[in-house]
Amino acid sequence: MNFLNDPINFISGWMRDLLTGWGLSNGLTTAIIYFIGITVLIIFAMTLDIILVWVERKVVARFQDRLGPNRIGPFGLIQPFADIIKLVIKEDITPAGADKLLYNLGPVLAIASVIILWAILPLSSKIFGVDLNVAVLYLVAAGALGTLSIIMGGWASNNKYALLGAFRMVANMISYEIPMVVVLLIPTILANSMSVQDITQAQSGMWFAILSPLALIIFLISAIAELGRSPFDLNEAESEIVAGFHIEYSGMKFGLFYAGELLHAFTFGGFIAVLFFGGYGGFFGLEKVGLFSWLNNPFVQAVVFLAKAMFGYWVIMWIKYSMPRIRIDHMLAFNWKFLTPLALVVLVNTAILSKVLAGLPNWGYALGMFFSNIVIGLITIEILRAYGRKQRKAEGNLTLQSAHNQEQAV
Amino acid sequence: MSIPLSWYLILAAALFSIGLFGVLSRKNAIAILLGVELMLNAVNINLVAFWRYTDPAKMTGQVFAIIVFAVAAAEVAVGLALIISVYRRRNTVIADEIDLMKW
Amino acid sequence: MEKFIIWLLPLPPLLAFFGIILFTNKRKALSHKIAVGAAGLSWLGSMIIFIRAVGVKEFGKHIFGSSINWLPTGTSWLRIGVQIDPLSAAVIFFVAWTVLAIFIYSIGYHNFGQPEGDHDIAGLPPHGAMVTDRHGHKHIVPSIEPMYSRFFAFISLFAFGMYTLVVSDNLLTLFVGWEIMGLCSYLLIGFWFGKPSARNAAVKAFMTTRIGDVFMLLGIAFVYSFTGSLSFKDIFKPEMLQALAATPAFFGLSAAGIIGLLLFIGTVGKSAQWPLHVWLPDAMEGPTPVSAMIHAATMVSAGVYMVIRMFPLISAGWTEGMPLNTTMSVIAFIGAFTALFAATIAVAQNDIKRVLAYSTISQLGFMIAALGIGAYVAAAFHLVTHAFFKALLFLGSGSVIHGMEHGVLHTGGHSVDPQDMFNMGGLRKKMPITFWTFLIGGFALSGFPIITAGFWSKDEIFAEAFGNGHLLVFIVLAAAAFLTAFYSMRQITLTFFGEPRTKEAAHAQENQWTMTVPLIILSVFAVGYGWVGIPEQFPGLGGLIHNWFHEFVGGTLTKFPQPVAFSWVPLVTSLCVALGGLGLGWLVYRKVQSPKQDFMQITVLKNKWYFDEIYNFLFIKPASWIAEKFTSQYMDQTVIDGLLHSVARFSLFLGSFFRNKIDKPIINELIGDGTGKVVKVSGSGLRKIQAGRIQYYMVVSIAALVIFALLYYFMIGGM
Amino acid sequence: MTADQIIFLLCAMLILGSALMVVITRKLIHAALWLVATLFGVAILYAILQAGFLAVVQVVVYIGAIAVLFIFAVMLTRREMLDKGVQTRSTWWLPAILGVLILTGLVFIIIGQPAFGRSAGEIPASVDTLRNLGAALVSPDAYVLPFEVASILLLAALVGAVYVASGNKK
Repeated sequence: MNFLNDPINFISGWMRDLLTGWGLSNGLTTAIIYFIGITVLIIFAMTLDIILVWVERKVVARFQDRLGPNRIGPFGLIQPFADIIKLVIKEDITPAGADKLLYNLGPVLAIASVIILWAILPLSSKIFGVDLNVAVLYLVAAGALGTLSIIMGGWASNNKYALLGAFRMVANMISYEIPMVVVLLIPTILANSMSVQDITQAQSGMWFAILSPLALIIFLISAIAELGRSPFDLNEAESEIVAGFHIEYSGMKFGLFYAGELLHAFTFGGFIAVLFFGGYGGFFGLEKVGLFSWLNNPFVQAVVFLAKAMFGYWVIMWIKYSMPRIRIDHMLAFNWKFLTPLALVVLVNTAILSKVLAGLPNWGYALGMFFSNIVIGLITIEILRAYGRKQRKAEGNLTLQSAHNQEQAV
Repeated sequence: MSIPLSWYLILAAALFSIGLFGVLSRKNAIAILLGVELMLNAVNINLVAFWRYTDPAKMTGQVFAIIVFAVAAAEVAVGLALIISVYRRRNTVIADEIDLMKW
Repeated sequence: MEKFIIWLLPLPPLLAFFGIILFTNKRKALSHKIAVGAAGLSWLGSMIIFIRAVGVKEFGKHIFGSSINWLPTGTSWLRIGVQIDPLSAAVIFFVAWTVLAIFIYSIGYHNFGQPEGDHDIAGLPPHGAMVTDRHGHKHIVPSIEPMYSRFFAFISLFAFGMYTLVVSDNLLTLFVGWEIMGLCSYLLIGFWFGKPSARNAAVKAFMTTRIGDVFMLLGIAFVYSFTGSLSFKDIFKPEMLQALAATPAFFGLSAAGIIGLLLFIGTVGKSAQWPLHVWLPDAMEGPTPVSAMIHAATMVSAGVYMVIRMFPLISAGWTEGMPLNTTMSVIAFIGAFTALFAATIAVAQNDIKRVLAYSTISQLGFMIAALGIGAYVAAAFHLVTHAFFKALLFLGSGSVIHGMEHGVLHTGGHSVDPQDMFNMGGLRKKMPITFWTFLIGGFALSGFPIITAGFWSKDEIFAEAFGNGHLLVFIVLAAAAFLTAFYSMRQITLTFFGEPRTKEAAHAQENQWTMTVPLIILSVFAVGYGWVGIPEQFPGLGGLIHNWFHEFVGGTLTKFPQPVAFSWVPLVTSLCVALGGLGLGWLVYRKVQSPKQDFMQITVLKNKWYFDEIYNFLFIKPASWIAEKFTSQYMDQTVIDGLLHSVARFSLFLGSFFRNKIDKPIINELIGDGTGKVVKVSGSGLRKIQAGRIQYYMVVSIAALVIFALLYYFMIGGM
Repeated sequence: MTADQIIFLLCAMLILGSALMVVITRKLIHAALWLVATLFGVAILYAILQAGFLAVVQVVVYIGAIAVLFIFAVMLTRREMLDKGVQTRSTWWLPAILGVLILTGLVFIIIGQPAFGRSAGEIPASVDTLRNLGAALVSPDAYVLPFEVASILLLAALVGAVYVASGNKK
């Protein structure tokens, strides 16, 4: 087990020998090693975050048909640092009557809830925080922390708009958690385990996205809602409640929120990759082939994973900057009346088929699952169109009616 | 695992009595529910501790804990709904003021 | 056959009474026809019975009689029945005749056929009616009695009473008849209840007779308790009489003596003997036929009849010639004394009817005295003869008064009293029939020798008294006889002889036939009946007519009473006494015109020896004192009312005590409000527990839990 | 004192301390947030007890849902004077005494029982608690019935809460 194929264990083993050598008790050494590991992971995440700031601004510009930051440093690479310095320099104002403790705790929790996620993010088969057997649930749990941070932020800033924004954001996140959890069950069923590593291994044959594309779509939508971005980013809706819950925050606290949000987006991109696009593996059996055995190298797997994650992140940004904002009651209605039932149907369908089609060879199994999803999709579209037609007819004769009335009135 | 079972039980007992104190001494109805939550968690600790220290193979303790989760969630949901509807009608959540069946 | 008729004898008058009262009291003619008819029927029945009885030989032995069970008294029955023996036959004879005569007489007396009175009101004697005759003259005519039929109803009831008394075979129905007659005397004396004097007289009569009746009832009760039966057959059994005479009772008298005395007191009351005589003179307030029938013929004689009937009981243990036993001596004394006493008062009376009343009392005294000395037959004989001539005298005085009223109406002088003899005088020319019948009656009363019946019966009594050696009684009776003769002659001369002293007397007229015919009938008997009882040894007439009466009536006794030996002394005394009295009376009163000239008006006698005042003083005043002062004032108001008031006050006090001391403070405050307060306090206290504070409940329950745990731990032993 | 004992004690202090703060702090929001801290402590405890699934479920269910509900409830029933006055009832000392008594009683009992003294046995590697738990929850002979009943209970609570809280103004 050398550095290349199992870096973490290698390093931890080395460190353990070092510390025990220094006469520390066994428990203490493991504690220190764990500590060091965690700090390294966090530092990696934060640096990634800075890069993301730049990526975000560049990609958004490209979407909006503009260049994006290119003044500071080549291609504006230094722009993030400039932003950070700007935020740091800004005066840190705490509103009067604000709940000091909560006000400061808000942004910290925001970042914390994201970094916690990185514990289970499988960079590669060897490089990962911890292989929890309940990783999928852990993902949802982390979401809960996010909610708390938003509530604290909204509440503590003693500002009606902040509170309202927080309320809406929380309502939104909680309601979209339901379809997300249901949909998360599908990879669990397919991989027969909630551990992220198992799921990735399971996808080496066939990506889950192919087995249940609908699950992917629903997960994507609920993830975006969870992040509070683009179609669902009502908290920053300038037109409605100025800047949402972090209205009173300025300076580095706002920076933390902003960074937290970006990292959160990227992390969800990563999870989409892990759950549906095979994560660091998923080469359709390619890595077993001798030629491509280097694909099993942890670092290569890490690069593959990060690429997929970036692709996921890109998709999220793509949706963010191209979709108009949805009204809060439409959003909630969409979730409860459309998304949750659809998710349940897909779950049931996957559960049943996974047992029924178990006997088939791999491609037959995949084909059956794929087609079932297509069928469900078509049916839902049909229902939607019927519903829409009825709605339009009702509005239609309404308008006819009103016109008619006006004639008579005249 | 050199932590004796009694530690967990004592911890649970302490948490339980704190919860009890909370329930009995707080004026606000929601604070009472907080207290109840604490007591339920104390019970859960006991359950899991017993599961862990007696026979990890048999999942009785954990299943019971999950059931307690469900019940606690239901209880809080309904409790808070009631409190909110009382508040909406009586503009108060002080437990002592909600002492009449009809208003 | 006779038994059947005897039962029916009393019935007609009773039916007449009910008929008049219930149906015909509106129609006067019909009611008097019914009454007279009923009296006639009873008269016919009694005549049949009398003839039958006389026809029977030795009638004393087998008398007509029948009795029935009436009241169940435990094992045996009280038997009542009817019986006619020689005594009752003789009595029924004169009763029938007098009742019929008086019924007919009262038709005329009450002016039947006269017009209604102008302003007559029921309850007062009629005042006459204004009539205009053919020639247009207006003059007042006597008016008919407003309560005409009521009068006939009462006298029919009286007749029923008399018949039941005479006919009954036991003391009970005798007493029933006795009481009915008492009632009728009250009703008839108080007939004109409008007059206060009539009302008082009625009450007085009723009260005094009632006193006598009470003692009589005691006697009857004594007899019943002793013998167990009331019928005469049982009482007069020889062995029963011996037992009665033998057993000693109170006051040293034998049972028979006591019973005799008690029954005799009844007679004293009824026949107005000395102590209880006061009611008879006042009874004159009633109409004259009433006085005649009740206070002369029947009722008063009923008393004597009862004593004669009870003679065997009274003389139980006495045989002829023996000295009188105490009862008989008492009777004799009272009889003789009453005779003399009443005679003295009669002499001083001015009212024609009062004179006759006192003469009745004295003649009854004669009979009682005769019985007292054992002259059983003489008493019965005098009873019968006296009934006839006294009825005659009363009816005569009635027609005289009626005539005088006629005169008063005629002259209009209402102040003149038609009954006062000194307003009369010289009526012999105006009323010849009345004069002659009244003359016969008067001579019979005073015992005018040979002709009148009165002489024979009185002579019998003198003979018996002298013969049996009761000289004191003989002398007293002789004096009474002399006075009787004197006042009867006074009466006759004042009313009929001389000249009319007032205008009213001048206008007096003879009455119609309904009043004069009865007078004539009775005068015939007043004379004729005497000859039936002439003693055998009487010089001259002795043997002519067999002494039927003695032989017939004597039969009622078990031992036939021997007639006393004849002696001259009683005969001579009765002759000179009668003639002396009459002559003196005529001589004295020929000239007398006004009461002042009448020297006999001795105040003592006039005021009836002040007996009324004495009784008033002795009995009435104390009685009223007792009534007003003692009972009403003292007993009633102070004691009883006081008691009641104190009870009332006490109860008031009690009530207020309970209210203020017990009810309000204790029950209301302590218990009522107290419990209320306790409940309120405890309630408010306890309410806190249930005040809806959830945490309070939880604390309490957990505290209990902890305590029990501790208890369990410490008490029952540690874990 | 081994490492895990230290961790346990730290975790116990975290739990008890935040529990006390939940009960004592005046502002209700702080109480709710302290509750979150307690729940987080309990989650860690479950982790120590190697009940990973329960720990995460604790976080998801309790912190994610129930704590948020609490905070929502607190905000919905906001009224100015609410946090001003003394938050505890006037007779708070009675429950305190009761609590202490119960605590001492329980502790006394726990210490008294020798059986509670033993330390935990190692979980054999073969035993996969999560799988066993899953199986136990749905296998008919184990706890499928309570599981279903719990689901019905949750449904009923859901409907009930919505109905009551919506304050339908009919």
